Amino acid sequence: MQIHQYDVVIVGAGGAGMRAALESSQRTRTAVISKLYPTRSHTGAAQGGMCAALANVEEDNWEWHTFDTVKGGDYLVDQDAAEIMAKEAIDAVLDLEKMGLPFNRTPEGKIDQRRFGGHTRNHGEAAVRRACYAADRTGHMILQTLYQQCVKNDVQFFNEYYVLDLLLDTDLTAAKKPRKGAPVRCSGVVAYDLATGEIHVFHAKSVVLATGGSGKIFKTTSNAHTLTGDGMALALRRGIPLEDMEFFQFHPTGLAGLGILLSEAARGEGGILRNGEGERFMERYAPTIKDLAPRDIVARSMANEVREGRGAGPHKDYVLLDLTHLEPEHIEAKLPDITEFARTYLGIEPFTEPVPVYPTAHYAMGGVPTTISTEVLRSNTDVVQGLFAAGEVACVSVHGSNRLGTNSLLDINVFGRRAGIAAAEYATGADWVEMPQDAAAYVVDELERIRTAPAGEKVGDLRKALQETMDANAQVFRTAESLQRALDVIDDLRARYQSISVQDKGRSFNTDLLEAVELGFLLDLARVVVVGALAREESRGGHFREDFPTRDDEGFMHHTMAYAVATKDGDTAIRLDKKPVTVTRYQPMERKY
Amino acid sequence: MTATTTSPAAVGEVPSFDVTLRIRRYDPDAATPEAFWEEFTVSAHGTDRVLDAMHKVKWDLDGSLTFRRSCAHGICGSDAMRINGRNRLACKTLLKDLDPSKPITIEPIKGLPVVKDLVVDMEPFFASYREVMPFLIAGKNAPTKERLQSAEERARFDDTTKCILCAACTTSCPVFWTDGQYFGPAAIVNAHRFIFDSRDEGAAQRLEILNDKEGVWRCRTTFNCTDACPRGIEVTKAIAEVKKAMITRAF
Amino acid sequence: MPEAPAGTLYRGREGMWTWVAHRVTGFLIFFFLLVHVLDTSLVRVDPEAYNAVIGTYKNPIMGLGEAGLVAAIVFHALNGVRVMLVDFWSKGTRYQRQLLWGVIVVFVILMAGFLPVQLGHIFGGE
Amino acid sequence: MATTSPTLAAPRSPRRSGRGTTRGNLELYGWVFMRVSGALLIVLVFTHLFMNLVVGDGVKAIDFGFVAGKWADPVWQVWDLLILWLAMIHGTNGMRTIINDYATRTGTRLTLTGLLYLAFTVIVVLGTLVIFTFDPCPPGAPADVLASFCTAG
Ligand SMILES: Cc1cc2nc3c(=O)[nH]c(=O)nc-3n(C[C@H](O)[C@H](O)[C@H](O)COP(=O)(O)OP(=O)(O)OC[C@H]3O[C@@H](n4cnc5c(N)ncnc54)[C@H](O)[C@@H]3O)c2cc1C
Ligand code: HEM
Ligand code: SF4
Ligand code: F3S
Ligand code: FES
Repeated sequence: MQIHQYDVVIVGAGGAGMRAALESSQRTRTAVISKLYPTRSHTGAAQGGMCAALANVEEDNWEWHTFDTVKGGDYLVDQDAAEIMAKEAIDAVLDLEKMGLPFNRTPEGKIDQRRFGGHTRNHGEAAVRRACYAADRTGHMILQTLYQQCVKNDVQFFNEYYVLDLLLDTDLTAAKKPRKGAPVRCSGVVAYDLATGEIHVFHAKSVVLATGGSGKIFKTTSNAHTLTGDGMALALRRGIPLEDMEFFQFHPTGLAGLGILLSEAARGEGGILRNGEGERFMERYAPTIKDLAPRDIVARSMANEVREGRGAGPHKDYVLLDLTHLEPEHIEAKLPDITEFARTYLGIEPFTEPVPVYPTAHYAMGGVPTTISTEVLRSNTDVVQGLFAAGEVACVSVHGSNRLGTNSLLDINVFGRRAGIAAAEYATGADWVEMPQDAAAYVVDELERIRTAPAGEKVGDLRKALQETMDANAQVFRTAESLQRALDVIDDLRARYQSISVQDKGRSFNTDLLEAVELGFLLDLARVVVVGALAREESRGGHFREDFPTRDDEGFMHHTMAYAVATKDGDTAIRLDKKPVTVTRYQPMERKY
Repeated sequence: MTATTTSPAAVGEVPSFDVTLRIRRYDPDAATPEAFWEEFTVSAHGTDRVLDAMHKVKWDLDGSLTFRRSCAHGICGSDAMRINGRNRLACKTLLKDLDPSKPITIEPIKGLPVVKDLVVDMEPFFASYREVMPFLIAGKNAPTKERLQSAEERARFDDTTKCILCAACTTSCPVFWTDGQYFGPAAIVNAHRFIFDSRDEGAAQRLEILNDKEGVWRCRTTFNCTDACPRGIEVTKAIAEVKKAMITRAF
Repeated sequence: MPEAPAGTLYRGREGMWTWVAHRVTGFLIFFFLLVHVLDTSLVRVDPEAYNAVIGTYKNPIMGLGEAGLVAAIVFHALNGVRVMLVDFWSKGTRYQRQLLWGVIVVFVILMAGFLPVQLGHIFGGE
Repeated sequence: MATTSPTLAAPRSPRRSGRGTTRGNLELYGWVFMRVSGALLIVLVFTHLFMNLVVGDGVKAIDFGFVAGKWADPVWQVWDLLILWLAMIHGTNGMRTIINDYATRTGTRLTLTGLLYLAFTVIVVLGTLVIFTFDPCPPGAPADVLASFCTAG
């Protein structure tokens, strides 16, 4: 075992983690721990763009952007946070440009902008060109640019280190909670070096969680195999609540059957969705902005078309994204990568044939609750000192119940930056918190148990069962029965997980072992998602209950806070609580497009 | 209806078939670590990629099979490996394009130290990358808004911005195999991305670095890199452009 | 790095094999040049010794070797031109395969012109 | 858990100290020279081959008299001298590349390059001397091996 000491430890080297690292490494001694090489992070998969009201091509302002974000999130957005994001968006984009990000340009040489779902002029009048982009690899360019800056600033990375535990000075899972206002502090993390199998303890004054999303709880997803919600699960296990986990975004245009994403930019550039009869069905669901309605609406409309027998293909189980009316040169210039996906993976030539698409699990709106300064909350009001979170792992909440396209790349830049600054500033002023005795004991025991367990349950089997039940029962359409079914399966899987075993008994590069650990995270998170979804008896944003098909502001205009509490049998149960939504300017209205 | 949302089957009707993977394995923890070949047979569908077949092996047959992967659609650069003798991304290579009637050979990329099975030590690769100063070097007095750049200037280096640092190119280069000292195409590609960026002012320094005896002049235009690049970057062309820039500078 | 058992040969395409050929031919020509300068130097030593050595070039086996050498030089030279086009012509990298076909065609034409003459000289009787 | 002393370990990815850039444009000039000399050699070598192997009786015709006849003309003297120099520098530089590629052990590499440069010097000096000090009609040689103009003069 090795012990390291840093003022700030950042967990995750995606967009949020590296943006934070750039700020904090200039101020304090900082280490970035990532289970992947930084450039492998899933931020690199983001395609479409990053919104900011630069008004480079048409009239726009950040207030409209705030409104769109709030409305897009079906009013579950904390409006103070959304306002900050929309305001700081402009500098966030300009900062990236100054770091060298190669944005596409207008004829005058300014950063070009394009349309994206849910982004409108003057509170919903018409679609506005707000998304700054670099072809259809905006995320790739953001990730590369941030990594380049980290190279420039000599940021210290621990690559292929898995953070497996969070060290707090107070046990928050205990039945007896610390008083309101009592200080609870974070003292570091425990990590596992994949290459050697060694345990490393990082003693830190500030820890920033930036571990990204958890899409792998679903089977059909645009998310990477490594997006297993580690940061969320670590927090949950240590008694920190998770906020709004029932809200998961299903992106309308995943390649049918595969889940690989075709960016909304395809529709931003003029692509049209058609059902099996060739009808442009979005005209019925969102007469004003049609195909560019927010994702929850489009995804639901698509699923509905298929359900009502108007799907395309031999099984009528998908709809079509039609780009054939667009100029091939235009598509090639603006969407080169995603047309290649269609060609490579489905053998479809998008210039001449429509592409089969179906909703795919895409983005976790919920996550570790934070304040607008990215401090992690342990209750509705108290923070964990020295613990910060940003990016998809966090819930500020700027996305409410449904994130608008391009707002996540924005989120990671705005709040990643804030987290870096906040963590460094906290570390400068704070004293070292003593680490618990045997800081690594929990991780060491858990890993040894799994690694040496005799033949038992297989990781692949359990994960498959989990993902299938989530796709079948907790996807675009949910009901009390379907969710209960999912919960039963999950409970059963969690029991079986106790006898999990792996075949690889080695110490070096044991990915078998780590997949088993990640499966544990997925199971814990899926349970929170389903429990939250069962309790939320309304439909809002990404969460649609067929048995409660309308929004219910009386009963549910609040955030869900889910806590893991220790039970007598040594397991945990999920306890749900409410947190009020911060409303500043925009009173909830019916969401029509 | 209940919420059993239709999970779309593979597009069209592509029958499933059996495929044999012949994988080069190496376990550093074995008593006498030695590389060996092992064969696995799994059943696959029409849209399955090599990565899917490898996952079937790992998840159903042998959990100790070790390889890197993340995004599964050719964007993160984790899973470059030598498939049927050529460097490719496992997640971007469809089985049906490989003649599945014969065993598909899978080996680690060549020229970097093998850590375990298909995993190689990427540090030397990234070290070369870091050495070419792969970041924008721009004057102190930055404008308050964005720097202007015309669409043409932007297009000048578009190709090389696509790099995902997968190392498929560098480890396909016969010159790199010889002693691993050559900077390698990937580093040059990433230098190119800045050398030809109109906003950048560090071209001279980068050219100086690549003028090294292990720099661009070691390239023998064998085009393996261009053929291997999963992002379709014209790597050899980028290298040629860097060479030309150096010559113009020297004469 | 572990000494792995023989991996498969990298299945490079035209570019790689052309480079291998270029290297091998360059290597061969270099050694021939060494020998050739040495034997030619004999003219300085003794005309008869020179003629004796040169005489050996006239037997059919050496004649065939000579033909091979010419082939090597022709290929190396033509491919050298291709390499230069790849280096200096802006479209060279894109058309490197077509250029290789060009090399092969010209090579065949030149050799078709040369071989009969050479073979004629060797086997063509006194 | 075993209490290990709290060692502060260095991260696994330290920045490499650099290769120690070889300053100067040596490799660049070498590269350019390969191309320039190659272009010239095409003309020189092909003519050479053509003259020696194709015209007239080809290889059969080569003997002392043939060589003497050629080198009596200063144009061919310079011609062959150019070939000698260009081809030797071109070839030696090429061989140097090949040695550097495959001889990874320093000792082997130094030995081989040493031998290469030695061969280069010997051959170039020898060849140059031969071309310049060459006497087409060495006294005392039997008349039948000499070029026809010797007897005439
Ligand atoms: C296909 C796709 C397209 C998208 N397109 C857009 C778009 O156009 N616009 C937009 O705004 N958003 C888009 N998004 C969403 C957006 O890209 C992501 O939400 C965002 O990039 C998340 O960034 P992040 O930094 O939070 O996490 P990530 O980039 O996922 O990074 C997570 C990091 O955490 C590390 N990590 C995870 N677990 C551990 C652990 N246990 N220990 C150590 N390290 C760990 C990983 O190694 C990684 O470095 C898209 C998402 C996808 C999947
Ligand atoms: C006839 C005209 C010739 C031309 C046009 C020519 C052209 C070239 C070129 C362009 C290269 C550089 C290749 C590269 O950098 O990838 C080269 C390499 C080389 N040449 Fe020549 N050459 C010629 C004759 C010769 C001769 C006569 C010799 C032998 C003495 C020779 C030996 C070599 C060698 C050994 C190499 C190095 C090969 C390598 O590094 O792969 N060449 N040639
Ligand atoms: S240039 Fe291509 S092959 Fe090379 S590292 Fe970049 S993406 Fe991979
Ligand atoms: S494979 Fe190597 S030799 Fe040059 S063209 Fe590519 S770098
Ligand atoms: S898994 Fe990301 S490139 Fe293949």
